[in-house]
Amino acid sequence: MHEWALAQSVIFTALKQRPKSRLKITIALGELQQVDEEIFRLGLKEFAKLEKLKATFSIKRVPAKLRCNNCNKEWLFSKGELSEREAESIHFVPELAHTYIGCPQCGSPDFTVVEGRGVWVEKIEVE
Amino acid sequence: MHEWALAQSVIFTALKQRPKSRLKITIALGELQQVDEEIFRLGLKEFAKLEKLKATFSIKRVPAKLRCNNCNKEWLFSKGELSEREAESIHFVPELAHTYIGCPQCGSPDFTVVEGRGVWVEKIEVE
Amino acid sequence: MDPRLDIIGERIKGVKRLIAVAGGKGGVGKSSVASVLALKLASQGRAVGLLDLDFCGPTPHLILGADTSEFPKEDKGVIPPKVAGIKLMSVAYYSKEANPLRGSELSNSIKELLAVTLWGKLDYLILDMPPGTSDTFLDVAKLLKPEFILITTPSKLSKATVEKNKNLIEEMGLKVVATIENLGKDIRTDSSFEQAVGSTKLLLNTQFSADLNKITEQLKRNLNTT
Amino acid sequence: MDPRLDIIGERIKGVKRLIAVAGGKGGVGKSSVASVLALKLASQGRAVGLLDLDFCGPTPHLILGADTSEFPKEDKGVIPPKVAGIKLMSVAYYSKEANPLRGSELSNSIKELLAVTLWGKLDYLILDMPPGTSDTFLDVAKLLKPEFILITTPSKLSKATVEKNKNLIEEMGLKVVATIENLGKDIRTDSSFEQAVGSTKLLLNTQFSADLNKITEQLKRNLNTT
Ligand SMILES: Nc1ncnc2c1ncn2[C@@H]1O[C@H](COP(=O)(O)OP(=O)(O)O)[C@@H](O)[C@H]1O
Ligand SMILES: Nc1ncnc2c1ncn2[C@@H]1O[C@H](COP(=O)(O)OP(=O)(O)O)[C@@H](O)[C@H]1O
Ligand SMILES: [Mg+2]
Ligand SMILES: [Mg+2]
Ligand SMILES: [Mg+2]
Ligand SMILES: [Mg+2]
Ligand code: NI
Ligand code: NI
Ligand SMILES: [Zn+2]
Ligand SMILES: [Zn+2]
Repeated sequence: MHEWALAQSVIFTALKQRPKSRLKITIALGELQQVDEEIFRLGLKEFAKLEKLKATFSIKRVPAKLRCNNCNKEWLFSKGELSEREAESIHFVPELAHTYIGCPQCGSPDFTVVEGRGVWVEKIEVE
Repeated sequence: MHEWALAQSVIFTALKQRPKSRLKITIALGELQQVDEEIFRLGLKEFAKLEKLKATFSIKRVPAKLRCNNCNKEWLFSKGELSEREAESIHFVPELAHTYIGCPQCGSPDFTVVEGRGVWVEKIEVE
Repeated sequence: MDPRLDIIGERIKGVKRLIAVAGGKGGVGKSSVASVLALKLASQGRAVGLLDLDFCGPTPHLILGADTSEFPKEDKGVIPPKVAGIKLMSVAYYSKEANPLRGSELSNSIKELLAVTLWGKLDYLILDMPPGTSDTFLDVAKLLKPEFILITTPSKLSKATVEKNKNLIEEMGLKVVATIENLGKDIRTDSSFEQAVGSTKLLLNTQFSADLNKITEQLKRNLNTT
Repeated sequence: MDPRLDIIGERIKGVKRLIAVAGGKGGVGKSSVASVLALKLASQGRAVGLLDLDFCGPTPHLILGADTSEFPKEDKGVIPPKVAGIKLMSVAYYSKEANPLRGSELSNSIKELLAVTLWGKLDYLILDMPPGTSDTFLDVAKLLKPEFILITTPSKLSKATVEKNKNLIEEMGLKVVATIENLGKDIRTDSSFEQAVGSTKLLLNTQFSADLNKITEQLKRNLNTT
C-alpha cells in the first residue's frame, strides 16, 4: 500500500513545521492520484503514533481539473476510459496521465493539471 | 534593432484582439530583457502606422525579480557584473540569465524569474 | 498577453516546408542529418534555414563550422547568419557555455527566437530537435506543426524509443515523412565523417552526404505538391 | 506544502554513495555504463540500487532484461524489484509508451518516485541521467547532491558538451569523480555488447564490463572513506 508512504511524508512535513504542538492538519487529496482515503487515514494515524505526533486530520478531495495547452479546453479527470493498469500507473506517477489521456477536444497529450494532482498539505494549525 | 521585432509582435497582438477600434495599449517591459524603450516606442509607432492601427501606448518598466530554487533567496536583476556581451545575450534570449548569473547567496543557476522577464501586453482598451 | 505568440505565424509565413529532425534517443545523428541535409539542399540551389533547438547541447554550428564569434545582424529583427548558403539560427551565437534551463525556460527561449528571427522566403526550414518528448518537442508540435524525419540507429534501445515516438507524433495528428536508420542500413557508419566536421566543403563529399541523396530527392520532389 | 520534499531525505538516508551517471550528449553510453556498473558492483556483493531518471527514453530495464510486466510490490511504500541483485526503479514499470512530459512534470514525477521508493540500506544508488542540463539535472543537483560520473565519446561534439557540463557541475559545488571516454580510450567499442543487451549474465562477460574494472575498483576503494 503505497498510500502509507504518502501518509508518512505528510507526518514528516508536520514534524518539520511544529514538532511539539497538538496539530490540526488540513490535507488536499487530488483526484488524479486516486488515493485510497481509508488506507491513507490509517497510515496517517499509525505514523503519527510512531513519531509521537499529536494531530487530527481534515482531508478534502479535490477534483482534478485539466486544461489543454493546445486548444485550451478544460475538463475533469475521470478514470472512466482507462484500463485498470493505466489507472494504477497514474496512481503511482500522476504525470503519466499525459501518457494515457488526451484532450477530449483535440487529442493532445500536452495539458496542464490545473489542480487536483495528488497529496498536498494545505494548512498546519496548532489546536 | 531587434526592438522593432518585439514592437511588431505587440502590434500583431492588438490587431488580433480589436482590429477596428482606437486602442490604448498597456505594455510591461521587464528589465531582464533591457529593452531600449526609445527604439521600442519608435517601432510601435511605425508598425502601428504600417498596419493602420490607431493606438496610444502606455509603457511601464518592471524590475526583474529573481528567486533561487535552491535556497529561496530573492534579488533584483542588475547588469552590473555582466560583460557587455553577456548582457547583450540576455537582451536577445532573457533565459540566458541562467547561464551568466548565479544566486548571490548560494551561486545556483537554478532560479525563477518571478517577474520582469521581457515584453508583455498587460491591457488593450478601447479609447 | 504574450505578444510573441501572435507574431510567430508571420515570421514563418514565407517558409514552404517545415521539417523537424527528431528521434527519441540522443546521439543517433539528428544534428548530423539536419545539418548535412540543409547543406545539400542549399548546395542544390534551395533556400534553406536551419534552426537549432537543442539549447542544452547545440551542435549544428560546430558541424557546419559556423563563426559564432559575432552576434547575428539586426534589421527590425534578427537576421540569421548564412553558413554555406544556409540561414543558421542557434543559441550558440549567444552562449558558449552549458545552459541550465528548465523546461519552462526552454519553452520561453524557443518562443523568443521564433518571434524575433526573420527567415524571409525559404523552401525549407529544418529544425534540429533535442532528444526526448519534453517541452521543446511539445512546443514545436503546437506552434509549428512541422513534418518529422525520425532518426534511429540499428540498436534495440534506439529502435524501441523511436517507435514509441512515431506513435506519439501520429496520434498528435502530425506526419512522419521518413524514419532513417543511421549507422546502419540507410546511412552507413562513415569513418571520415568526424574529420569532415567543421568544414562544409568536406561534409558534402562524405559518404554520409551521399547516403542522404534519397531523402534529399524525396524532399525536393514533394516541394511543389504540398 | 509539498510533503514529498520532507520525506526524500528519509528515503535515501540508508544510501552510502549517490552517483549520477551523466554527460551532456545523448547516446554516449550513460545508461550502458550505469547499468553495467550497477551489475558489477552487485555481482561483487555490494548493495546497489539503480534509478532510471530518463523518463523520455528509459533503457536500463532493457539493458538488464528486467521484467516490467508487473508493478513493483508495495509495503508501506514501493519496493524496487531486484534484477540480478540490483534494486531497479524505473518509469518503465508504469509506462511502455512515449511519455510526453514537460519539464515541470518531469520534476514532479521524479519527486514522486523519490518520495515513495523504499531503497533500504545501499552501498551505492546509481542514477541514470537523461541528456542535457534541464529539470532532471537541476532537481537531482538540488534534492540529492550526488557525485557525478560523466560519459563522453571521443567526438568533438561530445567532448565540447561534456566539458561545459563539468564546469557547470563544479560551479554548483558538486563533485565529478570521473570523466569516462566511451567508444574510445576508456571503454572500447564492443561489438558483442548489443547482443549481450537483455542478459545480465552475458553483460558481465563483455569487454565493455571488463573496461569498467578501473572505475568499479575506484568506487569500491573510496566507499569507506567518504
Ligand atoms: N553515419 C555516421 N558515421 C559516423 N559518425 C556519425 C554518423 N552519424 C553520426 N555520427 C557521429 O555521432 C555523434 C552523434 O551525432 P549527432 O548528430 O550529434 O547526434 P544527435 O544530434 O542525435 O545527438 C557525432 O559525433 C557524429 O559525428
Ligand atoms: N562501448 C560500447 N560498445 C558498443 N556499443 C555501445 C558501447 N557503449 C554504448 N553502446 C551502444 O550505444 C547506444 C547508446 O548507449 P546508451 O547507454 O543508451 O547511451 P545514453 O544513455 O547516453 O543515451 C546503445 O545502443 C548501446 O548499446
Ligand atoms: Mg502527490
Ligand atoms: Mg520577451
Ligand atoms: Mg543533436
Ligand atoms: Mg540513457
Ligand atoms: Ni497505492
Ligand atoms: Ni535589440
Ligand atoms: Zn485540446
Ligand atoms: Zn540560492
